[in-house]
Amino acid sequence: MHLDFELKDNTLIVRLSGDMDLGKADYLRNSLEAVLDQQQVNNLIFNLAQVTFLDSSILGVLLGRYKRISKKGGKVCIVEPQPQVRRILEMSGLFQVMEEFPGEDIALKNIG
Amino acid sequence: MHLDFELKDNTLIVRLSGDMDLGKADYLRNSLEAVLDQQQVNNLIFNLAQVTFLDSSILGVLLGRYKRISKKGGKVCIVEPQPQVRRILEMSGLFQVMEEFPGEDIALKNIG
Amino acid sequence: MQFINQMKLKFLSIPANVAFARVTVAAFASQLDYTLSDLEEIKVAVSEAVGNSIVHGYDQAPDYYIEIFATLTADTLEIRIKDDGKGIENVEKALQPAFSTDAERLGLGFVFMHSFMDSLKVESQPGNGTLVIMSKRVGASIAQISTEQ
Amino acid sequence: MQFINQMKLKFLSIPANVAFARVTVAAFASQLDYTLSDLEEIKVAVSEAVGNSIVHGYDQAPDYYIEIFATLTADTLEIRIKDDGKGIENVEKALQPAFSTDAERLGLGFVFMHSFMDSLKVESQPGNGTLVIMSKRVGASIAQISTEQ
Ligand SMILES: Nc1ncnc2c1ncn2[C@@H]1O[C@H](COP(=O)(O)OP(=O)(O)O)[C@@H](O)[C@H]1O
Ligand SMILES: Nc1ncnc2c1ncn2[C@@H]1O[C@H](COP(=O)(O)OP(=O)(O)O)[C@@H](O)[C@H]1O
Repeated sequence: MHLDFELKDNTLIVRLSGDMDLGKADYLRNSLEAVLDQQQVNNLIFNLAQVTFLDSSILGVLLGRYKRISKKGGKVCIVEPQPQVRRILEMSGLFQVMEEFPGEDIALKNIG
Repeated sequence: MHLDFELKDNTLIVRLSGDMDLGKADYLRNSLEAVLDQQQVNNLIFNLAQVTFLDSSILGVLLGRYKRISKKGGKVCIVEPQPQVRRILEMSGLFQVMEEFPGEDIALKNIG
Repeated sequence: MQFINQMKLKFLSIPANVAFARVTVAAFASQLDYTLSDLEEIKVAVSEAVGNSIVHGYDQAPDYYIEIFATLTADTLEIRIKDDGKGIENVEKALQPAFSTDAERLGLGFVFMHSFMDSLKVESQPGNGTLVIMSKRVGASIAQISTEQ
Repeated sequence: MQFINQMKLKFLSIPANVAFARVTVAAFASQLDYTLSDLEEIKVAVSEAVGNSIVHGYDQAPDYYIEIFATLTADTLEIRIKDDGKGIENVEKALQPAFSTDAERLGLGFVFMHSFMDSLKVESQPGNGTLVIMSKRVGASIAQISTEQ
């Protein structure tokens, strides 16, 4: 699995790719927790542009990180989900707590 | 399955596409036989550019048509197989009786 | 309705097989004229059911088996996903949106199965495993839900 | 060698399932680090074996079953493809290039299985079905062939 992290002004950008399901949930959760433990992260951006499939176990990982970040007043955003992934996010109600943006730059601007 | 036939100066161009295997062998054989029965066909060109997979049951169909065409002195050519398909054709020895060309035009010129 | 194809798949309860299971069922289903979007929906439903068997049924133990039976008729795919795991105490409750016995999870698995397939039926008893039966028609319509305990 | 994954697939002896079988085995195999070209080779081997079961084993009768057992170890895929069809009179002869009992066919099925996999073993007896056992290592080498009757 390809996971790409970038820290910009205390906002962590996480770029996911490929089919994301239970087989990758633990690895994703552990990687995210490790970064959040070690770095000063105020906000989170999940860039889903390269994600081709997403199931409810991954939604659980995203929401779990939302809880951690929002506790300290931070924001979590979603960037550019593909249509089939967007539908899953919509049905899950995740957009009620994570705003969606058409690009990382716009997300960064709105968070700042 | 998408099968495309074109008759040019008594040469039948057959354009195959997708995964070609036992599941399509009967349909391919019957379609070819029907055209050869109804039309005056001297030579045959198999354009394999769009073929992504090919197994020995399809090789059997190609060779069967070669036998019919060559009996009356005609030629059978192969056009633009993809690398993995080319390898199968090579291993089968089909190129010993069917010449390979990098395009339909060149094949037509060489047959004529 | 006469079936036109049938398959049975059995595999280990490891998370890597969630992807394997959904690709296999989608490859089987693609013998009917489903749209790509239909196939995506079937993939989500299979992933959720298989994921549940691994996470809930077998509590992530990797050495148990999950079975999938799939049948095609002229216009419908029926899928049965079966584990011999711990089973479900209260199926009706389990089917409710946002209900989960696991704090880390969202309780959306059955919601997705229900939304993306045309019918969903869950047969389960504590200690006796779980069987999820789902179907989807080509050119689908409104979902039906039923429970059995 | 300890296996890390295992699956069993059973399906009807209809030609459409040749594609289904090879896609399924390739999806399973892709859990190891095979190259795309390796996966293409596995697909050809599976197609040939399944095609043989349908054409020769069951003489194209569509209401019989073919089974595939696949096992992954850390670096090897083993596939067993089994039918309960008419079996092979002389396995050694059947394995020879260009040998076929069917005038319409080329006798290249076993040649491809042998060339594209690292090992090939055929167990068969007249009236008692056929079992083809093949394996392929990740980062493969020279093929081994053995027969048993
Ligand atoms: N195969 C299963 N075996 C045991 N329990 C299950 C199984 N599938 C579902 N359940 C139970 O049903 C509940 C709801 O399932 P679901 O809607 O998929 O949500 P989630 O998986 O997020 O908890 C689960 O929390 C679990 O208690
Ligand atoms: N599953 C099977 N059941 C019965 N006979 C088989 C089976 N597989 C192979 N054979 C026999 O072995 C021969 C050689 O097989 P193969 O090399 O695949 O060539 P082909 O399929 O083109 O005949 C076949 O012609 C057939 O007689």
